[in-house]
Amino acid sequence: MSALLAVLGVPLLGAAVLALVGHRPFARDVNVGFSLGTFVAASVLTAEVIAQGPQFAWGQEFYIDPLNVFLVALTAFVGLTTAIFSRPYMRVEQDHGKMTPPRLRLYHGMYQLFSFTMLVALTTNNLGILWVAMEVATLTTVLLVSVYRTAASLEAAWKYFILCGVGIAQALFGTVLLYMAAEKVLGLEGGALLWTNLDSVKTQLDPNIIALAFAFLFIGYGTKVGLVPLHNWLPDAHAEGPTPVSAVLSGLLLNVALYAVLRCKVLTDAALQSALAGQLLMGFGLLSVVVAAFFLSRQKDVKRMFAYSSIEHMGLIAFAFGLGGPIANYAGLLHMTVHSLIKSAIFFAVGHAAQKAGSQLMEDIRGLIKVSPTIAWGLMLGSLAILGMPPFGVFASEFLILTTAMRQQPWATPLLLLALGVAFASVFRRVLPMVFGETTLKPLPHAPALLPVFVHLALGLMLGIYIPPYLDAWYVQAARMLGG
Amino acid sequence: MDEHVAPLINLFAAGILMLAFAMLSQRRILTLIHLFTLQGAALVAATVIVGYVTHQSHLYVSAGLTLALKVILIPWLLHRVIDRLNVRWDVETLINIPTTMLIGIVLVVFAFNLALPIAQFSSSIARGTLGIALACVMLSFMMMITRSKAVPQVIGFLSMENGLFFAATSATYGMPMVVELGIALDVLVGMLILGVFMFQIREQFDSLDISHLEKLKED
Amino acid sequence: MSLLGLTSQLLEIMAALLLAPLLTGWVNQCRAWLQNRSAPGLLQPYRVLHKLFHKDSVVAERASPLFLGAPYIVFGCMVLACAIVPTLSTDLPLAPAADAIALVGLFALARVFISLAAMDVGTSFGTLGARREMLVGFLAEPALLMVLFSASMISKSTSLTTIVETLGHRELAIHPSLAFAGVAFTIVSLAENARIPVDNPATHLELTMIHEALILEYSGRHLALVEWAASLKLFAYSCIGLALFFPWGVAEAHAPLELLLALPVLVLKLAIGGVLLALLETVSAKMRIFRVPEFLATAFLLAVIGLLVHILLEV
Amino acid sequence: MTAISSWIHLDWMLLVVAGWLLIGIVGVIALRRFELVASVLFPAGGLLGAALFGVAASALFAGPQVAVLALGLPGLPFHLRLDSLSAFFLMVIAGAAAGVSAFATGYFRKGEGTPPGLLCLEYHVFLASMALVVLADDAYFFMVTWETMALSSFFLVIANHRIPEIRRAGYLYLLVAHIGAIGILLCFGVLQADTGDYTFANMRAQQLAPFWASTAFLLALFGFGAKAGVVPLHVWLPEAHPAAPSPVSALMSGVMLKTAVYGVLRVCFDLLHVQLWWWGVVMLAVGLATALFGVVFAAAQVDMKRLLAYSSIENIGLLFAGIGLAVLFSAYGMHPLAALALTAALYHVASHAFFKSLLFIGTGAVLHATGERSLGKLGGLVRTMPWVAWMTLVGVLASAGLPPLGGFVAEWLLLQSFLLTPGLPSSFLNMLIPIVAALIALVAALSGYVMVKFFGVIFLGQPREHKLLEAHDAGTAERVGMLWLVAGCVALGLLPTLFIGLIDPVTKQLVAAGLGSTVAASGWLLVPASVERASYGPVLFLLGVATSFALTYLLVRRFYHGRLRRSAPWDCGFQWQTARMQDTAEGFGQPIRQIFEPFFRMQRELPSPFDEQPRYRVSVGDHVWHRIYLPIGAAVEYASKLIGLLQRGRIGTYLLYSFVTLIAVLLVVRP
Repeated sequence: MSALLAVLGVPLLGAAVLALVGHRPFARDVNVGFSLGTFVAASVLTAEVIAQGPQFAWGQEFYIDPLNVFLVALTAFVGLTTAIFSRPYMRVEQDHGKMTPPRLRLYHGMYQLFSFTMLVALTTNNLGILWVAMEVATLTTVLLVSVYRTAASLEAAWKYFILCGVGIAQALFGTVLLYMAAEKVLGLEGGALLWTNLDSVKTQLDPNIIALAFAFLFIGYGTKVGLVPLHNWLPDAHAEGPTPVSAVLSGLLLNVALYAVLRCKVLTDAALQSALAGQLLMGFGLLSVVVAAFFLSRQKDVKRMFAYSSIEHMGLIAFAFGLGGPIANYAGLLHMTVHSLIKSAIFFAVGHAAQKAGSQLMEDIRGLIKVSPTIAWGLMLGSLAILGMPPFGVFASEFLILTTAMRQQPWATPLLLLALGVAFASVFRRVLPMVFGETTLKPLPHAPALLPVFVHLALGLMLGIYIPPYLDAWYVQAARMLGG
Repeated sequence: MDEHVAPLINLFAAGILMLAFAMLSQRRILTLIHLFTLQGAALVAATVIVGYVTHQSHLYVSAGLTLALKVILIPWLLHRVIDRLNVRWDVETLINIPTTMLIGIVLVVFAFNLALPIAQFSSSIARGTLGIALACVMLSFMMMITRSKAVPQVIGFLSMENGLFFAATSATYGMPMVVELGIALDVLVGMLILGVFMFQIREQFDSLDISHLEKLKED
Repeated sequence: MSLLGLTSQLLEIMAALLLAPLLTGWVNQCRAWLQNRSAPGLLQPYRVLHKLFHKDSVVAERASPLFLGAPYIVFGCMVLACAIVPTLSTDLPLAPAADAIALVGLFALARVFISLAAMDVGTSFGTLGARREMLVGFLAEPALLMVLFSASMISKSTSLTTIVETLGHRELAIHPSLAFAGVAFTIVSLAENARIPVDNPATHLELTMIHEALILEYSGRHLALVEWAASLKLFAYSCIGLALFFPWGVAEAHAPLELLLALPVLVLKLAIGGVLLALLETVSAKMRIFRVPEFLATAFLLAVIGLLVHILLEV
Repeated sequence: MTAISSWIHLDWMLLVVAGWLLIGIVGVIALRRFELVASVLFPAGGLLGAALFGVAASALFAGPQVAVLALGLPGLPFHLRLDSLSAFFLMVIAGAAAGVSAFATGYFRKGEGTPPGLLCLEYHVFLASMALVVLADDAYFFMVTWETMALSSFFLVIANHRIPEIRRAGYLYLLVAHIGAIGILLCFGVLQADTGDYTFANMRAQQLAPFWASTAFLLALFGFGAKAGVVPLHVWLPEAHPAAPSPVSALMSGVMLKTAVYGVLRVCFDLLHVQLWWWGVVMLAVGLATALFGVVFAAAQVDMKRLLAYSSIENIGLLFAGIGLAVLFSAYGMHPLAALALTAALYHVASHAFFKSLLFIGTGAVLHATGERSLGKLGGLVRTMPWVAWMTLVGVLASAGLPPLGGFVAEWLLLQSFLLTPGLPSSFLNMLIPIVAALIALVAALSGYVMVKFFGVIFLGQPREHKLLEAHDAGTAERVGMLWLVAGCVALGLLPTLFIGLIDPVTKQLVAAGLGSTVAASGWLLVPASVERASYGPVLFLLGVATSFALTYLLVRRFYHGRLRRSAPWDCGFQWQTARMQDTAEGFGQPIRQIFEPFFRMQRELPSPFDEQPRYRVSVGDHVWHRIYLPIGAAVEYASKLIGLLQRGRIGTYLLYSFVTLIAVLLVVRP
């Protein structure tokens, strides 16, 4: 109980403190301190959940079970490493004059608030609060994306706000319908919005309302996940914001949105007794993988390219959860974890590389390996990992997804083969000259913080070769919870 | 008492739908804001009546909140923005008004058709309102698509929030208090941020036309 | 390794060594008569060999040991080839060392070494000759292989001794596949032994010479060995022809008496063969070098058709 | 750990693999210290390779051994299995790797692009992953080692990454390898037959319907074909192998291509139990097309390493044809003949591994000494680099398939398997056999042509560049490496009965029949069926040629004399010979370009009569690249341009997309 209090309290307190003192030079370290606090609390919470199983807090308002506890731990961990990365990054940005003290204050404050909202969204049991938390997360990231005040970041923030606002409004309508269906079964004061109550009574819910509700929820949270027809805001938002924001957006916010969709899928599967939810996820997932793959080859901006790669991976994860079955769910959860680790590592490396070259265009970043081998190897290994080369974890989950898909949905595999091939060709064609070859770059004034990059890559490598038993038990429990 | 309350709620629901239609086809920005305020008022009235009928005290609180937000604060903010940015021009739309109206009608029919099977089961007294709420959401969605200026787009977004709020109150006697508060807070903060953005867009592009916001694209 | 086997093997090698220059001399004589010129003596090749062995061997400064060793290797290969092909008797201890495919490999080994030696000194004629020799080689070798295949398909074995025995004892059944193989074989042997349609043995004309260009740089004993190897090669090819298409009169393993009879029969057959070869050469004219691939391609196709005909009709 | 004495072969092999990885890590630590890396680490790698060779040879006859590593996915730890097939391939890998590692000690003297320590790591990870690929016994471990092999060889290929062509070659290589790997992954997906259990043991037990079995076979052929360089998927091979440093291209050509052959054998014979005959015909067709394509292109090359790369494509074609024949026979249940064809293919695997590695490190020594790779700038090196020249000659003779050496034995066995067929049931196949035999004979003869061109233009004749005169011969370490491989080629040539005895357990495992018993009975002679039918005695053959060589040499010395006079070359009396008067590489390949015109995509630049500096230039292109790969690239570009229209930047259109999707989903969901 107290661990959850700490997990939520620390970032909130951090947001308040940093709102006051965010513009000071030591604010960076305070930010790291608070993130460290959150991570410690999260790991304590995780230990508790492993020991005693799922637990409630504050009278069923908050509910921790294997599915969301590993996301909480992941969010806290990536939050910490991004905070560490943003220390030197922000100092360099300040030297370049792109970050003024007031903007720094806004950045640090919003950063902590953003991690608070994500943690609330993950741990809450109340679907309404989940929606509110997602809405506040959108608001904070809109401010974070527009922190540079350039025309492009303004445009990106505006589109991000409008598109996600509309998307989340659909989700609200879906929640209302869900509440309506639940109220019929649980009665007026039955706490109809609490997921555990819904979960216990999910077979008696009215299929028609639940189908409509899932449609709205899927479109709503699907916009936040970045599935293809609804993805247009993602590349602009991830590319124009400061790199720590892109890392956190790509790494964590997409996972939280997909977590919300999964919560609803569990209810819909039981209520409809049909695989409609799975088919929707699979269809949109496959569409996202194929379309995002073809987007990749014409990119000029490195962060925009990796944003499209995030769309592709979220599509693959959605396809995995759409497949259903214990192995596919397991693979989906594993892919979620490894994707956030590796994608944030890539954004760290790309951040430093872009700072060295003074621009995010890939033509200007050449021959990194001669100027700073560590960044170069970070970027090369990261992009190889994200493209699904073993021995990294992304390959492990892709292996499971492709082999199960081969027998359950054989028609999908040629499309997947095409998409993965095109994606590999496009991304690698851009990354190779960036890392190897002649260089025009100048060294960085401040030593880049590459510890996070290589810690993430090591974890990704570990997940590819050896998955510790307790982590595996987690995934299996969570997969069973998803109707495995 | 209940039998003649349902038509009253249906009346207000029809009112909200009519206002959504009117906003869709409105050219002038000032009248657009007035229509939005009227829609807020209708929503407040509907919530009060539902609250009165179902003796749900927290509905009064949310009605008060909506009144404060959607009828007083946000229209005042919009007026301030329009005065400061001296926005006086007419609202030209991408496709002409008759076609938008036609599409609007098709959407309403679709929304009703969609909500029909659900309406029978809903226990609340106002069965038909769900279809209307859905229609209002779709219409405001249409409005956002067809408008090419920042302010009308924001108003479309807010009228969509109205539709959702109406669905929450009418279909399910209102969501739990903490959720209502959260939604209201979100809308308010959203509005603040949009206001700030409008100032920046105006300062960056010295016009609120969204066509300037088209540089981030695939060449 | 019976004593008889050993004697027949040695007899065969000695016969090959002695009869080969004689055969070349005889063919040159027939050609001269057919072109009504007065022919050089029958033993002229021996005198040439003797003269060359006596002279010093003049070698280019930049020639490598490969250049000096190649004549011996080529000569050794040709001697082994003649030892393997059953001309006098089929009881040959060396026969199991190589069957039909290995024989083709042996000729290929000799061709590769003589080409490398030609390229070693680095003159334009040497490389030209090597390129043309390899061009002729890479088309003739598979054709020869296909000819041997059709023969071994009939006799269910690729070992030359078994082929000769089976073909020799069958009653006079006419095998259509052997007819195709025969035509293909004559074309291949003309190309391999640098006879008229493909290359003129007597000329040094840059445009036409293939075999002569290879051995341009040799002199003295090396030239003697190479010339002798060339005549041995002609002898080996004609023996293969006789073994495949006219196998009668070759001694069996168990009959020592026939060994003595086999020698005159062989000489008679070779004489007739020499006349036919001379006749063929005087009738046809030298081809342009880039018509040779089509000429050899027809041989290759004929051999393959022979094989197909065998599978279709005979099995 | 169990007592060292009771370690089974598999444990020793894992020890060697661990040793390689350790050497790699030590290499990274000592990143910039050349002498440590060159004089300590690489020889240690070579010794470990030799040790592995011994262990693998002894493991051939031991029964299959299984082990499980703790790593891997939870439900699926890494399974390892050592049966005779993997032992044989391990022997080939270790044998070639030992020689190449010895050569590499001398080669990596000066640091090229990447620091030598890093090269040492990548090199030894490459070796370790190849060894593990052959030992893997479940789909996941196989895929992990398979792509680690591709990844480590990619980093080796772009060792000196400053040159754009090398980066382009590396990119193309990894792209085709990755797409091939996805193909293999899908094949394993089919093989696991939805049981979710990815171990090979489970896959063996599955009875797949013919449709699924054929899909698995075609996917495996695509996946492994992409790695082996089968014709439509070969475009990366002539780019990547020459770009890599020579010891690496030796390993890639000689050994890495064999892992693809191992993969095909493992899937076809072991996991799928060969069900349909048309698989064999497909493999035969693909193999022959690759062989003919490879050898014809090899003849037209002007870069020595590209020439060898195309010759590797040709040998892979022959291998696939041999395996195709074995599949055809075993589909009809003719196991002894399948064993003969399979023995031919496996023998060619071993001899190609040795002679191709030898040729590549030979070119490595030449490149090291002269810095030149194009044949137009070499020549006359036999005088300045005798050791390298004579050892490369052995490789050339073996590669051309000439009798006393290993190349000929494999070719002989393959042609025998055509001849000994009593007749396949379907008449159409009977027609096929002679045509296939004819093509194989043509390819073998052409490979002789290519090898004469390769050796003649590089080592013989006059040096075409002045600096070739100062070319220094190979160092001692390089000579040791080459001598090991030469010994391998000669042993494979002269002792076929010994090596066929080693191959026998493999064919018994795959097609339940072996050649071992009949061959062992006839001692020196290689007799597949009976002496009357066919026999080939390489030792007797060599003795025959050697004795006649010695006899003539002595008799001539005895009866006549041995006097030798050196003078200017005769050349029909023309004194002013220059190096340019020799045949160039283009010239030597000209007849082949003329005869096989349709194979090439030639652009000729002929000078007009009015040119001041007339220039004649012919560029030989590859139809496959222009007809298949460029259109695919253009299609992807066009598709991405179309999809790019989705993101035109107008917020109105984005909202419209979201609205239309909402309506669509609602229609789908409508009760």
